[in-house]
Amino acid sequence: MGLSAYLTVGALLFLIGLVMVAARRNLIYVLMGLELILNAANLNLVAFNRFRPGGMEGHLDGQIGAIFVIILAAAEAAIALAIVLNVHSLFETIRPDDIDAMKD
Amino acid sequence: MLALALQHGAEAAGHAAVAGASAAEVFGPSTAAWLLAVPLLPLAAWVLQVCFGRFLPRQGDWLPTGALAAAAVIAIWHFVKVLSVGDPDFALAEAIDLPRWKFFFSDPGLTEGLAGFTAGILYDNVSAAILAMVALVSFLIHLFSTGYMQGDSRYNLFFSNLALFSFAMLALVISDNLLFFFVFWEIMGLCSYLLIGHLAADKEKPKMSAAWASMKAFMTTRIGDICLFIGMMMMFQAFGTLSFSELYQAVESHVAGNGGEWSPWLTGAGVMMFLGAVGKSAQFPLHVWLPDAMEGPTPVSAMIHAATMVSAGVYLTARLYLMLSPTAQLIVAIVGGFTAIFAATIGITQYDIKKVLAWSTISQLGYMICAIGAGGVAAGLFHLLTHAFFKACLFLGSGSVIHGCHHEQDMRQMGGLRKKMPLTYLSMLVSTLAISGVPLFAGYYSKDTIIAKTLERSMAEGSLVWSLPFYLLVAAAAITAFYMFRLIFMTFHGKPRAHCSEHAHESPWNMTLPLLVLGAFAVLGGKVWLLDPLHAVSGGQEPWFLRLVHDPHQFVDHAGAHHAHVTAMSASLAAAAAGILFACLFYLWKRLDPARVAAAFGGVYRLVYDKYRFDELYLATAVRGTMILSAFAAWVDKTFVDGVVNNVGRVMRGLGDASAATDLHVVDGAVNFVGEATVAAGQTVRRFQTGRIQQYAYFTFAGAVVLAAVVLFRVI
Amino acid sequence: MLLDHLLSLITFLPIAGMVLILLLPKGQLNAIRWVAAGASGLALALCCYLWVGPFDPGVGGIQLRESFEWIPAFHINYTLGVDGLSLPLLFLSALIHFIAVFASWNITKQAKGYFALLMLLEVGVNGVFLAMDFFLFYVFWEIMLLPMYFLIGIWGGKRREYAAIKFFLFTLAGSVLMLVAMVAIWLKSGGLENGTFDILTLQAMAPAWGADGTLFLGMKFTTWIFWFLFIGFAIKIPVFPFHTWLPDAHVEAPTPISVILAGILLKLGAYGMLRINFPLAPDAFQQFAYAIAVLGAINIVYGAYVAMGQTDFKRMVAYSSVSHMGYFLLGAAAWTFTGLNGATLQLFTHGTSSAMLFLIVGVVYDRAHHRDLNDFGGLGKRMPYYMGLSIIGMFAALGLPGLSGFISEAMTLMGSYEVYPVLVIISTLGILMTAAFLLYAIQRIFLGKLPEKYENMPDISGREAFCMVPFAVLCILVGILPHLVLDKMGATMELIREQLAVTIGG
Amino acid sequence: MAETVSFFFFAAITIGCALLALLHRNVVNSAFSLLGTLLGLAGFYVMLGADFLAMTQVLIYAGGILVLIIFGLMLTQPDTNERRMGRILAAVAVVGTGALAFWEKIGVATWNAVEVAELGEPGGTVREIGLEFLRRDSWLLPFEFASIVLLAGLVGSVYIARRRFREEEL
Repeated sequence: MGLSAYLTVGALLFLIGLVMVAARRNLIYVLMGLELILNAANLNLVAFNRFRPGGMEGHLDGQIGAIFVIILAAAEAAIALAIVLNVHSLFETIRPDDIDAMKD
Repeated sequence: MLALALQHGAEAAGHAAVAGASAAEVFGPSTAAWLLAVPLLPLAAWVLQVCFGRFLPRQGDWLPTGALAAAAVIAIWHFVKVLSVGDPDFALAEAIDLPRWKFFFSDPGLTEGLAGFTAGILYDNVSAAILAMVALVSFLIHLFSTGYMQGDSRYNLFFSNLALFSFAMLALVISDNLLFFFVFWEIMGLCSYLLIGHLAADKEKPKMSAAWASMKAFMTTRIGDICLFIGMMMMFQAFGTLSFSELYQAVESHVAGNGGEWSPWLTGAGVMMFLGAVGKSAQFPLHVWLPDAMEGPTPVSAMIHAATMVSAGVYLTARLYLMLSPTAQLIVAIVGGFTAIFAATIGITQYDIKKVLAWSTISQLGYMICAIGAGGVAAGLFHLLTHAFFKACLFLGSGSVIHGCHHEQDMRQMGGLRKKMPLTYLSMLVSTLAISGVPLFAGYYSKDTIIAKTLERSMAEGSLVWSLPFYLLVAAAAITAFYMFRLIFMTFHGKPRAHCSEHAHESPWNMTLPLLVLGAFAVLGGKVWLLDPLHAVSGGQEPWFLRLVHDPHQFVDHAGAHHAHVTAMSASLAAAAAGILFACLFYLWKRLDPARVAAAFGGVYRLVYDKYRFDELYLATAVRGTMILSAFAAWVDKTFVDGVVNNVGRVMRGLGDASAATDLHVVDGAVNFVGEATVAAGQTVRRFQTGRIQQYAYFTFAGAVVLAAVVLFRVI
Repeated sequence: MLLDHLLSLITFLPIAGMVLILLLPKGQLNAIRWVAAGASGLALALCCYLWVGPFDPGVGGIQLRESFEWIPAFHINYTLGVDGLSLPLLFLSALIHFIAVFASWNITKQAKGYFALLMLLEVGVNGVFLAMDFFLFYVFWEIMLLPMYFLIGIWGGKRREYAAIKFFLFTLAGSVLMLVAMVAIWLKSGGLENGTFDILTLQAMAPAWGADGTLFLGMKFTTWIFWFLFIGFAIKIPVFPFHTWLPDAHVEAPTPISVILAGILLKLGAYGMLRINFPLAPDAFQQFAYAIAVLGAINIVYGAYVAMGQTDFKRMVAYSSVSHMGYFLLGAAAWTFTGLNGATLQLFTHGTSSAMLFLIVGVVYDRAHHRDLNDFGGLGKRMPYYMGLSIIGMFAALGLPGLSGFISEAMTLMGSYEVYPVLVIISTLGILMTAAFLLYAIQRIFLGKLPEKYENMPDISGREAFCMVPFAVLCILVGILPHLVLDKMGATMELIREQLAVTIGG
Repeated sequence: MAETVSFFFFAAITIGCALLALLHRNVVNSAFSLLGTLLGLAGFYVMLGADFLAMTQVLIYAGGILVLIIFGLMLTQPDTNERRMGRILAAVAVVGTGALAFWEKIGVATWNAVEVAELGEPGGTVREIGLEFLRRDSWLLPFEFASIVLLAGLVGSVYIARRRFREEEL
């Protein structure tokens, strides 16, 4: 299977993640959507690294980039969930539509 | 006068070289330092007095007085040296090297425009005489003030301002260029402002009228000053220099290069500069400030009227003479002559002793200005000198009277002071005789010469308008004699008419001594000059000053001059006699009743008594006009942005907001519109700010789509 | 070492002060004040050293240049330099900021933020005067804008928000125009390939641009950038009709901020004109010089008349600034040696005298809590020292000879007379009106009867005197010995005039 | 052949589980579906020669992040039964249209432009990645920064999530 196959999978994952962020009425879903988006990007990175012209020996920049994405995703997830907890304690809800204190 | 050397050409140049040799022997290399010390001593006294005056014993009044005494000694000492040279063409700058001050840039390489300007010392016969006079009179006024100002709440500041005043005048006299002249001229304006307004800041009972008077004095003279400045700019632009001697040369060669014709702009420049003198010397139509300046303490009046401020105007006119075209000279002469008689008529009607003297000063200054306009530069300056002595004497005398009468200034309340204040009476009488032009007194010689000069000029010109000054001055001479003797009779003769004059007392020595010294000069200053060590100057037919200073132009030959002199002498003698006679009839012998005469004239009398209502006229036009205009400008600024901003504001409002708000606030309209537009745009954009992050996600995605479209389809 | 980076030190020393202030705890009011005073004082000391030491007045061009690459991709360099045009203004800036710290001594509301912003402001101002790279110039220009907005908007008077917004919008509009012109010039000079922001290089290139044909709407490239830059700087000066922000900003700003605003911020616009606007569009300058001179005359006369009509002391002084800055325009538009020197000196002298006037207003405002001229009177009796200092300041402002204002005004007018005689004669009306409204103010404040409510008004304190005396000394010193300042700038003015070889008028 | 089979297998798991996560009405179920997606991705990584990454994926995502999410669910007690198919379909329509608009372009850009190189058999990457991270002229600095970021994230999340209003309770 060639590069494009992996990219297609990545694109689909990305779109699903996007829809999840945009459509579900729960902050937790938003977070999960974000994770999907990040993973889609990771898949692309790793795939590009694999199908690098000239082979991947000694050139792991794509993978290392992916590792950094995972690291950041971990940090982000931790903070985001902390925020969700905070929001919950403040607003008694985690439906993004109801949290519009910034509107005015 | 330096100008002479230029006028007389090569012959005079040789003459000056001979004279210069002897002058170089008389004046050593330290002369410049001595001369600079004359103004700088009062300046130093001023600085010390301002900083430490209140901590010194007697509030430091001895400091400026002492400085002025030293300055007077130096100035007189050098004047004596000048007399010993006795050369009418004497100019110190030609005799010895004098330091020059490169004022704006110290780099000698820069000479473009004002960068090339240098200032130096001008010390010739005229400035020597006037410097000595100013220093001496200023010293005497300081001395007088130590008595008169006792008990004033701002005693120390009074003396410091007085010292600064003296400094400015002394420095002005020895300035060799228009710019420095202007600088000291303006500093005098400041001093007059501070001193006339002295009582306005009084700690016990501030006098608001003094505040108005000081502001009026400053603003009125400043109108003249600005004209002087404009004239100065015109000269500088045309000739690239501001030094008097270089300007004389430049003007002369310009006129010569123009075929002897004076360009109209040169006339204009001359008149503009003369307007400066009109302001400072209180000539018509800028005379209104001087009578009000009487709000200041009496020594200040003496200072302004005799030694400093107003003399500066005459001195300026004399220095300008060689830059004045014949037309400008005529204007000068007419202004002076008109002022002389105009002010004299007002003097008849006033009752305030100081106001009478003030109008008399304006009138006498008119004489000087008129003389200079008519070509009698020496005569005008001579009168300036003699007038300084007797007018200072009169003012200080009036101060002494006021002091003796417990600050009563109305002559109707006085009378019979002759016995109670004999020294004051004596000195004032002598000065009155001098100002009236009674023979053998100083004023006679100078006034006589002035009238002769105007007659000479009218003979030479032969036109009707040039004969006006002569008649005006003769008439003014009669009126002068009348109102001055009216003053003497009302004040010192008869019986005391009020409580204050019954209890009058003679003033202490430090007030009477200056009076006596000045009175002595009023007697001796004309023909005899006891202080003159050389008989060459004091002897001879002519008064000493006319032998020392010559007129730049002679308009008639010797016989004509003699004829003019005899005519003028008889006319002025007759005028003076008539004036004194009528004064006696009215006020001494009481054969005529002034009240009935006044009633007979009715409206005219009231018009003159109200000073021809010029104050009211100016108040209604210039002052009120300015106030209305400025209020209007402020209103315009608040409600309209003129020109560009106005239109920009309209356009923007038209675009953004169809419902035009009120026509007011258009100025801020433009600005506020920007604000409103921002708010309106914000209100629109605000709809997108739902606070719902998921919508934001859609927007983000939409943006990404647009961006991708741009990139992929190469929209741009 | 010190010499190599003297200019950078002068520029960024206040930043060090700012950081220190931010590190200090909120309550340490005195420490905060003294750190601010120390940082600005050190900058002032360095400026003094620069003035007497390494600066060579004989050299007209840029001195003590520091330059290294900053953003090479866009050919942006960090270039600082000083010459006779910027030195007096730099000194003035350092002095005024130093004094402003002491004038701010009584500010206790959020003092930490206040002094930090003050320090940041000084960085911006000093940087503008020293930047020799257009981009850097612009950056400093913007740095200066923001603290000013907050200083007016937070520590101002009743209508502070309105004034701050107005100030901000006006100056922002100017900045935007300047930005557009800057980018256009950069593209003209070669853009990404070999463009430059170096002001001196641009000045050398500028004359060639004048040959270009019509760019847009019938106006040439140089005409466009000239007017863009001119309006950008004119707003700051402020030139009629862009002046309406000034009185509002002044009236609402706290005293030290007014002092800085009048004393130095207005000069930035003028400096920008001489440094960038005129040299980068010489042919347009030549073409429109008369228009600028007319604006100058309008500023002088109109400003003075409007000032006369004010009853608010501070507003009156603000309009007098409008009037005085007109002299600069007039002198600069004449472009004669005398006029140019006079115009630049006018910046310096107006900086001292207007700073003093605003301090004077501040003193009386602190005591009476209002500024209505008609409500005062007789204060001379209670406050003799204050009256003395006020008289020096006011007479310096009205151009009394012997004080600094006269020298610059006389030079400006005499230098301009040969080019614009009629305008100069009209402008002299402004001198008269200036005298009128200042004397009228003196009369209404100090003379006459003292109202009873002011019976116990104390005379100026030592701190207030300390703030005013340096300016008074400068007013007198420059008035008597103008060559102290003029010598420093003569050579530069000569060079600027020669480089921009335009003849105006005749 | 085996590669193709495993590719489609993992693709099915990944996409299927992702769709399930998207569409399922129960949050907990969605979270567990996400686990499937993440594991499928780990499979892809193995196929692409990134063994270390695959391991990390399992450890951190499946083991760490997912647990975090589930903890979050438990602590916030969201309404677990919520689904608006209309919303989701609308979102799919919007996003899908947007994506399809560029499908051709993207396809041309990717499917044709990249030539599949002659790929060697991938070796183990663990050692290599370890060296890359610790070589001074390579990824050392970003690595250290990453650890700081993690630390900051740790401290930050603890701070944010700490219990509020303790004073009031006391």
